[in-house]
Amino acid sequence: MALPIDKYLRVAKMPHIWCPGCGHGIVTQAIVRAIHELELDTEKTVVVSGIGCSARAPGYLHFDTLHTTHGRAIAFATGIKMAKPELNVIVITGDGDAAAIGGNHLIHAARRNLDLTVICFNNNIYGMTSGQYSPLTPQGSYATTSPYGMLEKPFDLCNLVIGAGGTFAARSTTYHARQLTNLIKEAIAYKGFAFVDALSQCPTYFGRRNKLRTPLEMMNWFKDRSVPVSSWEKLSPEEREGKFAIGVLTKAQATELTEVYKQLIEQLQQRGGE
Amino acid sequence: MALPIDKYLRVAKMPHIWCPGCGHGIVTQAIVRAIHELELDTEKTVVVSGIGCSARAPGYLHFDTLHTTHGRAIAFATGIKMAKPELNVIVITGDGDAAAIGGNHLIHAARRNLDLTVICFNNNIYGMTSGQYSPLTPQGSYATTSPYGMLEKPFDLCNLVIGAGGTFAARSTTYHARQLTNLIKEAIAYKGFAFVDALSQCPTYFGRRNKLRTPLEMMNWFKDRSVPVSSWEKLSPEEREGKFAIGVLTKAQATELTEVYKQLIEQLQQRGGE
Amino acid sequence: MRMELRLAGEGGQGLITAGIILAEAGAKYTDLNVVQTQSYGPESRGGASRADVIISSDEIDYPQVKNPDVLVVMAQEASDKYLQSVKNGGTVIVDTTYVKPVPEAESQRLKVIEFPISAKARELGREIAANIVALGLLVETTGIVPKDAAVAAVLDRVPKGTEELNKQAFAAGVEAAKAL
Amino acid sequence: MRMELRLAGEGGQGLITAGIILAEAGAKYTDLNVVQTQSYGPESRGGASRADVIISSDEIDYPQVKNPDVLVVMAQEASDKYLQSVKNGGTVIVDTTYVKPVPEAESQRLKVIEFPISAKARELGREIAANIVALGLLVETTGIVPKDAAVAAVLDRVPKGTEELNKQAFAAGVEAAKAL
Amino acid sequence: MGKTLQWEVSVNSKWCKKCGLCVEFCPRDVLEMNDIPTVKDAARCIGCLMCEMHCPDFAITVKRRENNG
Amino acid sequence: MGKTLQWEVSVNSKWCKKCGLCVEFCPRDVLEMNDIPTVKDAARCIGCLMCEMHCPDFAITVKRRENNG
Amino acid sequence: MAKNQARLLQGNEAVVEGAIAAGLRFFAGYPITPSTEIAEHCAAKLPVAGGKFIQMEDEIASMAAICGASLAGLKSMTATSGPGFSLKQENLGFAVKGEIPCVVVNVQRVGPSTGMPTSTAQGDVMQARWGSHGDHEIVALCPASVKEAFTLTVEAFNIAEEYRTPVVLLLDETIGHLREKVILPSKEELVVKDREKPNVPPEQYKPFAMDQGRIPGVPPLAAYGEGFKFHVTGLTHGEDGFPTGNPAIAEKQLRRLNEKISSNKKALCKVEKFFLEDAEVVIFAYGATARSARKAVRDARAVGIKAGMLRPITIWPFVEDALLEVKAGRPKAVIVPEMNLGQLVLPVKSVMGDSVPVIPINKLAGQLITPEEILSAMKEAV
Amino acid sequence: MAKNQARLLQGNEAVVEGAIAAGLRFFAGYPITPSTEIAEHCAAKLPVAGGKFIQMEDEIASMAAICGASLAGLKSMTATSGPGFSLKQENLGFAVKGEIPCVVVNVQRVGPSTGMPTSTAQGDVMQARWGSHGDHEIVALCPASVKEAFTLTVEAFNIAEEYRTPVVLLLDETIGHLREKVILPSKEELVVKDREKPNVPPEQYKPFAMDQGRIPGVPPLAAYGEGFKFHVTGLTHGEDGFPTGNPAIAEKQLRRLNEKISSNKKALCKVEKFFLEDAEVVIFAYGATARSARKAVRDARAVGIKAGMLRPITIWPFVEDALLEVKAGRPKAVIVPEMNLGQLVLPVKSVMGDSVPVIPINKLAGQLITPEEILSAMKEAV
Ligand SMILES: Cc1ncc(C[n+]2csc(CCOP(=O)(O)OP(=O)(O)O)c2C)c(N)n1
Ligand SMILES: Cc1ncc(C[n+]2csc(CCOP(=O)(O)OP(=O)(O)O)c2C)c(N)n1
Ligand code: SF4
Ligand code: SF4
Ligand code: SF4
Ligand code: SF4
Ligand code: SF4
Ligand code: SF4
Ligand SMILES: [Mg+2]
Ligand SMILES: [Mg+2]
Repeated sequence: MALPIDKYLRVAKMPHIWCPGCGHGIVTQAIVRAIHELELDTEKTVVVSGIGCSARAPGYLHFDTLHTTHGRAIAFATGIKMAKPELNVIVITGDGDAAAIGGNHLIHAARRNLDLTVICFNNNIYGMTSGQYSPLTPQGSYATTSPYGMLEKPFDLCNLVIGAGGTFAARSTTYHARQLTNLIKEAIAYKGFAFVDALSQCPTYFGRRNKLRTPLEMMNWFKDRSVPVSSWEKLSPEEREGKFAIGVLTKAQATELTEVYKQLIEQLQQRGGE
Repeated sequence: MALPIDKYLRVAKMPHIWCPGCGHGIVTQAIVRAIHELELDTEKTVVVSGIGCSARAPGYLHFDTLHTTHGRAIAFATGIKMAKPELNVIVITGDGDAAAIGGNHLIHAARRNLDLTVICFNNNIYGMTSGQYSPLTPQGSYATTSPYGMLEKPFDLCNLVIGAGGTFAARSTTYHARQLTNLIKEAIAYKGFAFVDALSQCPTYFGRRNKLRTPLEMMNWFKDRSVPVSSWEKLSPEEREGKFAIGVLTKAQATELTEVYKQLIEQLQQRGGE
Repeated sequence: MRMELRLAGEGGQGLITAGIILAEAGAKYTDLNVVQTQSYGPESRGGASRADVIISSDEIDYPQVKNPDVLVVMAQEASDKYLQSVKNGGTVIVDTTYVKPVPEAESQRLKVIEFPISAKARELGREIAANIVALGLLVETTGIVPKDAAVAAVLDRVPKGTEELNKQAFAAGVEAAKAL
Repeated sequence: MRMELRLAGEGGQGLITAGIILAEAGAKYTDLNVVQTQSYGPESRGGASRADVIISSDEIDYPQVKNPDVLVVMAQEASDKYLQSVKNGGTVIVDTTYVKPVPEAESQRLKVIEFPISAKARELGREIAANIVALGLLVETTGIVPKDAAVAAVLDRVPKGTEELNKQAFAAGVEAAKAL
Repeated sequence: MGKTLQWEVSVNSKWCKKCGLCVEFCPRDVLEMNDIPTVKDAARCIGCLMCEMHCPDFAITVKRRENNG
Repeated sequence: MGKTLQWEVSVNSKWCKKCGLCVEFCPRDVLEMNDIPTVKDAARCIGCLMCEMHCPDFAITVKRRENNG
Repeated sequence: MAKNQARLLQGNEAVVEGAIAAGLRFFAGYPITPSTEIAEHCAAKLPVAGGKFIQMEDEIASMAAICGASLAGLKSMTATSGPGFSLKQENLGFAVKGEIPCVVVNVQRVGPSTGMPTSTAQGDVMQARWGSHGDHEIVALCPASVKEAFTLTVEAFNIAEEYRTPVVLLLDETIGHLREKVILPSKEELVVKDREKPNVPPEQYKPFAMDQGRIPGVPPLAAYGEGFKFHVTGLTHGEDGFPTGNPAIAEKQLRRLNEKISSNKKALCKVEKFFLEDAEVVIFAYGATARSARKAVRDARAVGIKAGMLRPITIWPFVEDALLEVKAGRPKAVIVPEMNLGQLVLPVKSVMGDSVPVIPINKLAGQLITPEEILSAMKEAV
Repeated sequence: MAKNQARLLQGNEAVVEGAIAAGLRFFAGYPITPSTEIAEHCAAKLPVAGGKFIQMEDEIASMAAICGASLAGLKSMTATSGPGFSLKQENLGFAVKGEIPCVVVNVQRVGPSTGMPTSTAQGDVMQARWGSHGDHEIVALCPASVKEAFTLTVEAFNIAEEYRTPVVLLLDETIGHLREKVILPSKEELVVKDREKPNVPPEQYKPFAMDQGRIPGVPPLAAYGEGFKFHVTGLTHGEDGFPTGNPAIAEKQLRRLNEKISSNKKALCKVEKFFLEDAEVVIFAYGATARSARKAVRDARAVGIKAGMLRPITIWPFVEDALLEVKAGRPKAVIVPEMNLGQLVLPVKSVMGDSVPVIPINKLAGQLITPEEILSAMKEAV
């Protein structure tokens, strides 16, 4: 199904600012395609982001859009969703935005089970500020602030969300654009907090420093290391080394916060009415 | 073994400000006893806290002590430990301090595997500010800001730490004072980031509002709901409902950050020396 | 007319509530102006407890009590701390259940009313009502608000199911004052 | 003496590096004062790229270039944007690999040097050395720093293993300038 | 006129950043990279959208041709 | 003098906040709550430290008696 | 017994009553002494009014959430004290930049840092003005009574909505915790203002237009979900809301952002004048300190000193014009009692110039300045 | 070819070189344009010098970590820009209150909010002074060249250590990103100061003594792990460092905290005087703007205008005395060019009073004010 680009993009703002071969465009397209295939009402859909290369996506998307402060997109989105639960609220964030400065908002939104869809454009690096390490930079990798190789361990973002109590977490990559689109669809359709870890390549700052010379090489790196969830579960810890699972990592039923709140208000107003 | 109180407490500052029957004193004693039994050098041990009733503990402890800003104890402690890796750095925090405002520092310290021992005085409530709900307040419980019952889901703090990549997490309660002491010993001795979720009663604000009328009732509530890890693993999800595991929930080997850093410096200085 | 009152004791004795009830009685049932303030612990919880009330026919600019006309003390520490602050000729109401008799020097310059307030409340069923006994004493002694205003204010505030107890407690305080 | 130079093109062409090398040649190997500035994208990454250098025998107070004496352009957009800013009588060095010939009007008031800089670098082995070809052209044309200073500065900066390539690139630029 | 073409692949040259990913991801070798990607063998196209979905710049689109037969 | 007492339990009345937890946690019913907890039957004490470890106020201590026999 | 119309209300509670009366429907906060009662009352009352309360994970998130809710169309508020106010500064700046109506309450306690959480202070007055990075104007109001805590909260919402700006309500602990007899204005007496909505079709809507709106420089604001599909960013942007690197456009927008406040000082700057007409010594006081000052003025008049008080109700923008009037009266001195180290002395001095001496009275440690202290300063000054 | 002693150094790089020369051994930061190069250079160079670099999860944590490291005895620094500087305010206040020596660099970009990240500004000058809640003094220095970025960083560490206080180094993007030829002072030429250590046994050590230390009001500071077992808190505390609710003690401590800076203005306030002696029109300019001003002064002199410049090198505490000297010279005007809306105009005006006109030149949108603009203002003024 070809995408009716004019319907979803602010074409006057295109071409976008991303570098040639940057994965962020692929993830953005996956989101747009997911919205299209789900036939969401474009007037009832809000896209919120923080700061970063990733966070520039909403500027090109023809919805109500909000480009907030670094790390805080989920907190702004919380206000929007609480205020108008009928809106579809999609958060676009980066690995630095979501997991470094914004980590606390991420885990709290997961805990609260507020009906937000959070898509992390995870390129393992701070792209916008030219290539410092992020909490997703693999140990040993080079970045401008890890000139001797990254010393710290990275997060597994889906594990983090699940550890926080999140009930929907999924992962895919720009290599798996179709799967990624499907996961984003599933995440948006999910009633509750839904997190998608979308691995994306930053050829300019991650690739160049880490001997992944082209966008394609980086995407092949994703392909080589990804394992479908079904197979993942059968792997031993040693076999998992250097690999990651893609697909839906967790999905469960849970009461959603705006629903609970709605019930409370109804109860109180009935009580008041008596 | 009776505790040489004068050695570890700033007796001139006693009695402490905590309410009668407050669990924080029991956890504090467990820490002191653990330090005593481990024979830590009191001149090489630093205790750091944020803000809260819990955070007042360091003021009574005769070590180098630092009472920081709300939620930030772990970040201050990170600076201390990085600067002087030879110090034992113990962080005392509350459920609000560690998991509400301070959640991000908690998960990042766990991820980095910096050799800190973090003990959360978890009373499911904001004690110091008189009883607002915290991210650990059980769903349905009453607090001054949940007058109709807590609507949100709480964290499981050990799961959160594990989800963030933490390699040592343990839980006990004031009811299980001896076990708690042992777990704290194990946590301090662990080389790496170690987290202890210490359930503590706040009779004044949590108990009173939630029909747990005495400290003892609250401690019995802990007893009734706690399940040793070994048994926990055999329980079905339904059986786990309303219960929690106590004991060491995870313990693994992992490289510690100050160690890695030390090696880097040595390498670089050798290189420089060539 | 401007009267400054202070109720002091320990956290849990309900003196803040008593102060608020007194202030509400003044606010809702009289034409007088009223302000009420209180002391707080280190962040906000626990420890010593103090409620101040000013009731005045004029506008109340400066809202704090420095030298009360009337002091109620229900704990020794509170007595030690605040007795001196009472105006010459002022009144002090002492809960002898917890507070030692007022020192000679002070009792000469003050009107001292001593009564086992907490013990009385215990006798009535629950010590928690001691604050209302104290209120009865205070209202009867000072006449600062009409008694029925005070009772109405008590009933506005106290938890459902405790109305009777509190009425009795108030009455006991009034009785005690009359008996002195 | 004060000379203002601007090198402009696209991110990835190495013009910032060329600017820095030129500035370093001036700083480390002459007695002149030097400042170097550059333009940045929206936060700091990507897009158009521009490096400015001022080399002067006097103190350099105001550090920005408004009307350069010399402009090197290696992308059409850069040419469109900056040509007008060059001082009357100034020099413009154009990489004809990517930039259209200078419009008639401008070429009358300026000294125009046109050369397929990037193509030349490609010929030498790697287009990435185009910035150094440009530098050779610039240094030979302007004489702003001694050639051996420039070469030394190039060797200080470029990655190990690329020294030969870069020397050749510089020489090619110098040749090209001489040939004009 | 021989075989009817099913799919129309078009590249928006204003948006294309010439990364070449579309060419790489095409399983049928339909595209080739010139200054921008161009269709070298339209007939082989199976409309799989691999090119479109991997384009970071919304610059390549694959549409089913109107049947003008 | 009959049985030698093994354990000495003492309460610091300046620190004790009278919560009663020591009394509740003693498995041997050694203590009783008066104004502050007091030892009612020292002989039963087994030095298990349950009282001490559950005291929130560092107010009760259990020490092994010096053997003065 | 027959009740009158009056209630005994705490300052913090009055803020909540005022807010709900003004239309508050979303509150996000994080507890902190001495502001916590505001959150607590909102938690109890907002859902009853059909509104929402949420306790966020910290103050940063609270500030963010109210911005989000406001853009979705609800009147929104948060409340905090010094440490939390410091944390909110980045997102407060976002609200300024995004021109997002909202109210931020700061109940001041002794600082710096954790300070004395339950003790009164006025130490965040300059922070309210300058706490966030970059040039921005702020509106800040300061009540001196419980009744005013109510009315100024309503006013704060009105200004926020009319000027598309965050408004800071600066209480001190004394006023926040004070319980006072008040008769609240009835619904009919209240003026409640709502933000101006665009009256153009979405394609024509410019959320940051230079020249549209009832008040010059204040463009109408659509809400998310109404079909306008507009963009809001903290980056410097043009009229359409999209980032611009064009210095001329940027300069214009940044100036509009500041001037929509600074050029409306007449409407925004409210003061109380108390015995000012013939005053030879003028006290410039605000918040709880003004209550001591009022008493001191009465006492001074009683002993024959021609005292008066100028009370800024609006703290920012600064009440320069009213002070110029005072200056014109050539008083012997202006006394500025503050529970800080003299934060408003600087702007007062810069108005008074060389001609009128400005005398500060300062206390830092949580004690209300007394009428006696002010009176004795007056006696010295005349 | 023979090299001379000079280097081409970027402003941000010079800060790192200066810091390491001054003894920096711990840096915690979070990347933000236009300060990021400071973190990057620290990451590369600190471990080589045996020091530590850590990139924290945010700016709040960075500020916290440097406080911790400083208490453990290492000279510590962080660097950021506007949004991050806003986030640091709470913990910056903690550093003030805990009297923890450290250096905080803010490389200013256009605000408010995200603003224009790569464009130059001087919009955080007042925030540096007033950004944290509660009364506190701050020392802030502002370099106008790459060389000064080096020397003032050394100076910042020296002041931090001597006065037990955080010091803010305020660069603008222009200076931060400028590469300039510099000859750095040799190790021998540098004066490096270390904090005073207690010379009493631990039992007698009072970490917040009223009356101890080489500089009155600045108590010596032990380090964690040295056996002093001392307590540091953000609560208002007594000499022993433990919280106090006693207003008299609190008042004394809070005053000491402020006065240790405000009463040492003579030592702290540095200025550059440029052609001031006979100046009829004086420019008051700092940072990159001062470079345009210097050019403007030269150009003005060339056309016969008696121009001069007073450049505050120390921004806070404010250089009142130097301005009073200027005032005494009765210039026709003081011109204050700033890349903000006129933030230092207020304090300049309050010194100049009614007698000397103060003329601001302001730009908000990231363009350096040009010498021509200043020159034409001078021409108008004389
Ligand atoms: C408070 C604050 N701190 C720091 C920054 C600077 N900053 C902008 S984007 C960014 C990192 C972006 O990384 P990521 O979220 O991974 O997005 P990417 O650019 O890689 O898509 C940083 C640190 C900022 N704008 N605000
Ligand atoms: C930045 C900031 N926000 C809020 C507060 C107010 N505050 C002090 S303690 C506290 C909560 C303490 O709860 P917890 O950490 O669970 O400790 P407890 O008192 O229950 O032991 C809060 C919200 C503060 N001091 N600083
Ligand atoms: S810097 Fe990296 S993340 Fe940013 S646009 Fe370029 S490739 Fe993408
Ligand atoms: S309020 Fe609760 S947590 Fe705080 S001291 Fe009292 S019982 Fe303990
Ligand atoms: S649709 Fe498929 S087959 Fe056709 S060009 Fe694209 S990738 Fe190739
Ligand atoms: S993938 Fe897109 S941007 Fe890349 S070459 Fe193909 S059409 Fe152009
Ligand atoms: S030590 Fe054990 S047996 Fe002895 S009194 Fe304490 S709890 Fe009882
Ligand atoms: S447990 Fe401690 S505080 Fe409680 S009664 Fe026993 S001795 Fe006293
Ligand atoms: Mg990233
Ligand atoms: Mg708690």
